[in-house]
Amino acid sequence: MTPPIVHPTVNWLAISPEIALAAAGVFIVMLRSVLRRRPIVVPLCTVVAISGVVAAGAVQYRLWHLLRGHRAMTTIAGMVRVDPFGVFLGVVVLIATVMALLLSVAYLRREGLEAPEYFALILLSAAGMLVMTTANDLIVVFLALEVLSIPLYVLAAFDRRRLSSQEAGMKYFVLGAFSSAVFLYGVALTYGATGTTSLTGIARFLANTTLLDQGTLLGGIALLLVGLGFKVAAVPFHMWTPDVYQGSPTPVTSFMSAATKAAGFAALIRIFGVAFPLYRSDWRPAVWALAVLSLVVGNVAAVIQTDVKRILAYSSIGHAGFILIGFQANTSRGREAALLYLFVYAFMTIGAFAVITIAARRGDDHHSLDDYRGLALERPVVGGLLIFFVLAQAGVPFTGGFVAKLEVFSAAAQAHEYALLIIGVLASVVGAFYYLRIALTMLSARPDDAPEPGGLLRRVDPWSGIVLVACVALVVVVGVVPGTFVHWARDATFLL
Amino acid sequence: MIGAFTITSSYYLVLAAALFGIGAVGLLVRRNVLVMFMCVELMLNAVNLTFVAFAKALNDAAGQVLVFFTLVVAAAEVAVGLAIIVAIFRRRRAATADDLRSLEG
Amino acid sequence: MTVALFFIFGALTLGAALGVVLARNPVHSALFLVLTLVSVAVLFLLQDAQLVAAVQIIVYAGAIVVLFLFVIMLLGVDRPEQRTEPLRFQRPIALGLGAIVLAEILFLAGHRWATGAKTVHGVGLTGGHFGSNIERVARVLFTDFLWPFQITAVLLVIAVVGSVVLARRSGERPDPVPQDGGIP
Amino acid sequence: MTDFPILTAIIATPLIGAVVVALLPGRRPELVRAVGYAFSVATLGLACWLLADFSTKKVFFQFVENRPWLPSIGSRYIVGVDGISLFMILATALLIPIGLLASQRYPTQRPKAFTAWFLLLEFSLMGIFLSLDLIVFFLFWEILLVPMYFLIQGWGHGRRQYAATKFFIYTAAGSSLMLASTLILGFIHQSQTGVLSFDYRVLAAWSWHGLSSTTEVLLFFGFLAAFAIKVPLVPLHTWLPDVHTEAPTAGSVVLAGVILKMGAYGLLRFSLELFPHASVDLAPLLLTLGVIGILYGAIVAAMQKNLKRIIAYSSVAHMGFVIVGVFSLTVIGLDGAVFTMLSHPLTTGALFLLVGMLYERRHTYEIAEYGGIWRSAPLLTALFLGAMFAGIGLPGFSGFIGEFLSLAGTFVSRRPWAVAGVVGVIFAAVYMLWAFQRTFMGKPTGINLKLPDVNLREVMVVAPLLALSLFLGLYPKLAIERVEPSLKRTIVNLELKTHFREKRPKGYAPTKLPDGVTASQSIQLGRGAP
Amino acid sequence: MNARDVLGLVGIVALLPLIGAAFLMAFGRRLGSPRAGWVATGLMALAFAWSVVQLAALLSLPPDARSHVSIIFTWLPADQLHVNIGFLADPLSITWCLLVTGVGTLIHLYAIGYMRDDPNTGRFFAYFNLFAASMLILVLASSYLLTFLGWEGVGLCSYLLIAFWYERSTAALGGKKAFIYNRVGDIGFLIAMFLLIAQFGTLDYGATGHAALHASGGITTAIALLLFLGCTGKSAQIPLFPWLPDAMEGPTPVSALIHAATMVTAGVFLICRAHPFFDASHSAMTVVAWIGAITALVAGTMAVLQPDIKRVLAYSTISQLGYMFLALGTGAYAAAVFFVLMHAFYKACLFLGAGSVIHGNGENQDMRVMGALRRFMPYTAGAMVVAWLAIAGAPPFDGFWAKDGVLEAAYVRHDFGIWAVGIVAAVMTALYMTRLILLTFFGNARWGTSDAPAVAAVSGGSDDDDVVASEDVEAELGYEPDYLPTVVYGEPPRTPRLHGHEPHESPMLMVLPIVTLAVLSIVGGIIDIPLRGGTHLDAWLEPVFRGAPITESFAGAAALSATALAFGAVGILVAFLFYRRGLPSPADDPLQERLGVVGDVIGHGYYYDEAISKAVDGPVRGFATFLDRDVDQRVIDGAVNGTGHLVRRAAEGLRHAQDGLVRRYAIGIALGAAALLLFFLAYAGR
Repeated sequence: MTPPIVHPTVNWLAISPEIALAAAGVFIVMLRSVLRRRPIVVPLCTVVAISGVVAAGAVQYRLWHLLRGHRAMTTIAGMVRVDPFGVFLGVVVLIATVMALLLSVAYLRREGLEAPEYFALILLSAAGMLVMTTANDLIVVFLALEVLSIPLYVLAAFDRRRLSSQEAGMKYFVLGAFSSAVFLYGVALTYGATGTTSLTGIARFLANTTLLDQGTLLGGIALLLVGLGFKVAAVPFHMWTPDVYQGSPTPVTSFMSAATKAAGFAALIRIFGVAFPLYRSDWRPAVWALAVLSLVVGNVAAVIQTDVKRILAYSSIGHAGFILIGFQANTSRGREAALLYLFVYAFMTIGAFAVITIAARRGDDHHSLDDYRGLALERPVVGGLLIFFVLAQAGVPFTGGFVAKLEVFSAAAQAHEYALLIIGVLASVVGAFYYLRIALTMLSARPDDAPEPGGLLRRVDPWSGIVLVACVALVVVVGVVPGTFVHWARDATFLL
Repeated sequence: MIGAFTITSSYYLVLAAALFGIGAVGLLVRRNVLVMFMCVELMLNAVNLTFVAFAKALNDAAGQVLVFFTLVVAAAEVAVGLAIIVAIFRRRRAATADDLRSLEG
Repeated sequence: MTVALFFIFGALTLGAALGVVLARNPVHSALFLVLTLVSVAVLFLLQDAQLVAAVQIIVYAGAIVVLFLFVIMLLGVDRPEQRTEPLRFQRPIALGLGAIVLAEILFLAGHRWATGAKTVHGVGLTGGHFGSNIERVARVLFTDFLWPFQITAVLLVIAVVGSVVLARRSGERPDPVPQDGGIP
Repeated sequence: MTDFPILTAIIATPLIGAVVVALLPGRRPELVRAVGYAFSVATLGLACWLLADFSTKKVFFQFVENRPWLPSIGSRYIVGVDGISLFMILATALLIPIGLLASQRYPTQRPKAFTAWFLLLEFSLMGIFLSLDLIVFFLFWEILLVPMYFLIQGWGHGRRQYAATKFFIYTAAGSSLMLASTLILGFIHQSQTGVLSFDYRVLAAWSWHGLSSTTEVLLFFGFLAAFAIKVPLVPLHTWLPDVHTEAPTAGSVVLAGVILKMGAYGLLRFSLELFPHASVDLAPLLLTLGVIGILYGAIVAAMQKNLKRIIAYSSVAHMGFVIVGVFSLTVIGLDGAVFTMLSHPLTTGALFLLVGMLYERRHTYEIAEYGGIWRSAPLLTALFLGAMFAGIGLPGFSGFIGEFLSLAGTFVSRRPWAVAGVVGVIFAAVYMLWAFQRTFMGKPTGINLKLPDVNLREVMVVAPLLALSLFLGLYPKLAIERVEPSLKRTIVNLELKTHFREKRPKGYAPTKLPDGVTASQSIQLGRGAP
Repeated sequence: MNARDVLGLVGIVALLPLIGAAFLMAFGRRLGSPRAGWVATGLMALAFAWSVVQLAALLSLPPDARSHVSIIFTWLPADQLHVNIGFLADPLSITWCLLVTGVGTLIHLYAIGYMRDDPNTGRFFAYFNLFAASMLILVLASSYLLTFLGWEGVGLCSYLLIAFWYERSTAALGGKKAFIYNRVGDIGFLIAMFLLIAQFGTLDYGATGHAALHASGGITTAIALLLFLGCTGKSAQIPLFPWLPDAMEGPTPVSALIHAATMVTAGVFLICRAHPFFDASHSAMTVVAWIGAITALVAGTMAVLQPDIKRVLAYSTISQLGYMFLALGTGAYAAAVFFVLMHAFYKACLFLGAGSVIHGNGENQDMRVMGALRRFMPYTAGAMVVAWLAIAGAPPFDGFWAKDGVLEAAYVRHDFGIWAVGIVAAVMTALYMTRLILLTFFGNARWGTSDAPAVAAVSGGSDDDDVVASEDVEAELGYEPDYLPTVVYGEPPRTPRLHGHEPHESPMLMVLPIVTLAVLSIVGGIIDIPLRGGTHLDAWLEPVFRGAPITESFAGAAALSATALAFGAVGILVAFLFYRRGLPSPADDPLQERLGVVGDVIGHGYYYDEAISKAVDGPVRGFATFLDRDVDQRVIDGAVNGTGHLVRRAAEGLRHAQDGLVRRYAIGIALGAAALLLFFLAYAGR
């Protein structure tokens, strides 16, 4: 009687990056349980983790070449949509992941936190992010949100010796749960308003139907914006950011700042670009307000901060504002700008956090500006790199930061968002102030009785070295010859 | 008389919205982290009720399927959240949210 | 009948939810939570969601709340909470915001909430030859929602790993540096 | 030989130099210095070659190079030189080696980083003056802040952190508005013509009829924000004294010598061509600000107790002459403006160098600490006298030619402003002579009795500047005949684009282009022309 | 080589001292005294010789062809404006060349002796030569702009030479004052040039001269008056005269050359050069004439009670320059030029004589402690008596002819008021000059038996309040300086610093020029005696001033001369009445006592300078301080830093909100959600 259940076809290639990461994560957990506490387990897990990321990256590379030129793969009942947009941000996520892993190696050893679960959680979180980048259904977005967030709650609280770490985990968790409940309610309202949770389904429905009662849908859109705004740390959903960035172990912070933002914006851009393009005149002003608030609050609040990690946290709020400018434009140029920004930002922020990871003394607790006083004088290379990264974040020319900001601003100019453009450029000036403050502190002489900056730092471990070199190289190359990268970002802007 | 008065899905949806509101307010006003988690559960339940009501209204089984995902997420969140509380509690004998404010500014 | 049930259990749901929020003792809150969940399960039943109602009681009331109670007992935090709110304006703002959000949702939704297309996934709650509620749900879950279903597996792995990592005794390894000064 | 990308070479040489210096071992300061000199002198050589190859006949840009840079927004690496930029290039190329030479003994710490930043400074300045693409121009404009910031921060005096930050933020604030205006301009152009380009020549050929007058004025102010701060125009000048006071000597020399000119250069090159109507309509405002700058700078300079602050305020006054000259909107006035831009680096550069030498001896800029230096350091005094009178604008020195032409041009078009500006000529004498009197005259006491006089190196640092100033004061034709075709083109374009010619005073002869150049070519700024 | 070729090389006149200046700047210190002086003097003599050659060359041409422009190179080609470095040789410029090089050579010679012991002789002569070069460029220039170059050049040298003894604050201040007053005048010159550019598009003397004929009255008047403003600065006329008395702080040869004989006559030269504009504007002429007349009178009265020998001469110079402008204003250009030449002779003689007196009198320049010096310095005394008679207008000395010509011109033009003022001013001239001669060379000898306090406080220039005691100066320097500030009115008499020696005559090197100039004062008038066939100068200059109003010869000239003589005699008589026995004591001046308050007023120069100083020190400085402190630092910079503070304050607020409480953060999220919902409620969907 009943028709048989027809399972959806699965395009394994399309989901293999996620599978690679998740499999590596699960494999690590298995290794942990099999090998128990043997010394080999941590290096082995590191290798497995990195191999997983590399494998995922290889698949992404293949997918990129397959899909470039406005092609997309839809699979598993339309829940997964692999397109250049998703692949691009997936690559950003993977880059952030591998760099965070590399940074973690020496960090965990120094802090005595070596545990295979750490790698597993990062991989699983990254898997969630990859799911997010290719999600074509609100419920997938929601689940991906949880998959990427829950490991982050744990990772934030991973340093059991520091109460601040646990506090960060706690705060992140409470607020994350709250915001994901709000997001889920948004999903529910949208479902009710359109009868589906599929992004393309919503778009199709809205294109064919004129809603007389738009209330449920608009409420849903608003609440979706809240949930994703929380993830990308847009004001006023940003307040967790400084505390969590400061309290979390620094490599985790770097992972969070780069990868979570990429994933969050992937969902934001895809949901609003694919599902609600017809409602752009409704949500664009709202995003405009979020962008302005993020720009102003992020950059202004950072001015008087005294903790370097906190400054960078506020700056990441400001950066969210800049990316929101590109998103708000809702044009191909705007998306291109946002994508390029996320790409560059990953290197700039991970580079900065890499230096902080290296320079922090054991305990990962000394990040006040006073602890960094004289760093650039006494360790010119390490200190100089941090100066370089903060200047890049400030948007100094010949760095990727400048090109990214330029692209974002041009998107605003093209979209005739002049007020946003001017607020953006002025915010970047305010931003320059606190970036310079970091630079200034590191360049001013340390009082004789103060402890040596950089603490135990004698030699940069090779893994962190690789990360630093890669970040510097990419930021400079994007800044000087941006053509190729902009081209990639442009290829990735295609959504439907 | 009663027969003329039917309960449409809107009633359930309003009820769910109210429940969501109670959960949200509870999260804001309670200091005990465990109770805050319970409030999150209230909110998630409100969403579940919404899903089910919409499933009914739209005659769509998918709405009920979504509840399962919510359930799983709720379970996972509670597991991790309670673990965090336990971990913190081992360090400090305090379970109110207001006690954790070493990170500020 | 359904009207009466709705109002009884609707009121019970809201009342119990208020109980969760208002009870000073977390144990009481947890018990009120059970009551809420059960009431919601009844409301599920009223909406042709038999499977969901069952799962609601089994998983939520059976597992999650027990977990809550377990932790409350483990940590011994069943002391009643202070009534006074130390944060200025927290309560009025919270209540105000709650009221505003509620009003906004209700107003936004207006008369018709469910404006969406009917039976998009091809399987309705009634009609068609899809069998019982369980079958219908399963049909959708394992076809259209296969991918999310798989993701939940990862989510549960994460929950396990995460809880284990966090709840592991920190005494496993001696702390190499002195602990934080604590919070004043 | 014509294919040699000389402009790129001029931009790249200092950059390569900076990189090479950065890679040298820090323990060998003499090697670092030698490499620094080598690269800066090589740049100077290239600049001189450029001067020699520069044709006085051509009206448009010469040695143009055009390569793609950022295709997504149509920005290209376009460099070219005309009369306006030629001498800015030369001034930069000259001041950099002199700055390096002046810094040989002092500041002493970290010569390697100092040299590298200094060469980077040169790199950015060359880029600014040669770029014809607005985005690339902005790129160089903004990167300049970085080396300057680090030079002030690392080798400045007392409140250097405050000064460095103030410099960076203040000027970045202005230039951010310029960036916004640039982008808006480019995208309005795109929306009208479908072509996305930031080639200044393309935009200049379009903007005069493509923009509504309100938009044009607003965009003009956007650019003005950046330029006015750099110039600096009163009341946007207060960063300058602070920065000068704290900056190391070489930094001050380049700051006063070239960086201030960036603003005037921008007005001349970009504002007049891109926003002709706004330039004409707002000329009275700018003239007023310029005159206020002349008078205000001079009066406030007279009240300063710190030598560097005096010279800083004097720069405000001198740049007022430049602004007045530019917005006289006459060829003579523009001649004067450009000539002042060329002359001011020489005279003020010399003054800053000499004050720096005093600082090396006494470690203070406070006038009250000095007195009667003439007796112990007659040669230093003689050089200072020369530089001072060159700065005051004594005929025979280059400063006079610039001020004279600026004011003469202004007088031709707008008399009251010129008359008010002339009064500044008195004030210049007042504050400089007063400072000179208090520093060098009178009876020396204490340590001032035994100050060592300048040595050969120090003479070598200052003398070329004074000699050049004297030479240009007596033979300004060298510069003017190279500059004037470009300025004529600017004015002709202004007259063609606006109905400005009708507003000229009676008897003002319309400016003529050289033979063989058509009006349309002129408006196109020679793009596509041979 | 024909005459025009020679005239083409007129630039060499200026080039010679320029070479000297450059050479001495480089090697002057090594050369030392007196060799540096000889180099400078030699070059000046050569320049004089070359000027004479130029004169001969000009004379060899017919009168109408006596003008030659030699262009060296293009100086300033800006748009339509085209200015050359070019020299104009014509009777006017060559006259001045002869004056500058001739008198200049003599004063150079004198300076060799005067500056013999100064350690900075090389520098001195470098400036001196540079001055001569600038002055020659000024007069030889073929365009306003090049004249302006020379004009500023002489101003520079004037500054440097007044402040030559820079360690003395009065000298430094005097130099600065001179330069700044001149700059004020320069504004006029500059604007006049702008007007020329705007109107005629050229700055060339020839072209503007032609254009002036066709220009409107307003323009010519404006140009003429603006140029005249420049002249009042350079030639120390009302209102810009106060710098000249303070310029006496320079070494005496400087005062003689620059502040008496040559530089201050640049204003006269400029008006002669620009005469077409003045010819075309009657009102401008009237202004010039009246300013000149009033200056002549007022400055004459100021000189009457001055105690300092050089300051008397300085005021006298102002007064005499007033006469010249009076002449110019009445259109008597040739008379003015004649006056310039004659004045150069006797005033240079007087200054050099004064220098000699100071030199031989222990560096004392306070006439109140002189007296009866004729016995000790006979040559100086003799020469100065001659010059006195000349300046007082006694026939047949040159001053008589000069003044006569000027006053006659005023009378003929029916400017009787001006004539009358001129006559009264002549009384003053006679009075103060007679007083000077009597106090210095006659009467009682007061230099040995001073009742002045042992330590005389020497106060500085009028606008300087720091008091320098001579002993302090010595103690400070470790040696006794051979110079002291000038004596201002109201200052107690100084102690002569003869240290037991008697006053002595100066060496021959100094006496020779004095005597030469005295002789010239006697016979110089020969070049332009208003008798038939005697007006050589008028004839010589006629081609230059062609087109200017002609001064008819006048039958009553003799009567006018007699009147002037009579008035002059009155002045001399009054002076004899009061000073024939010198002073009862250095502190008592009988005339001063008789004049009472009026004496104080004129002694203080009508408090004009004091008033300006007060204004500058009070409101002007106050305004500048207000701009600096309040406007610049508080308002403008305050706004800048205020913006920073605002951002900071906002950041503090945000930091306050970020209070670490997770529930507050949740409120933030809820607030955002409520706001977004509200937005969609209120705005969206419509």
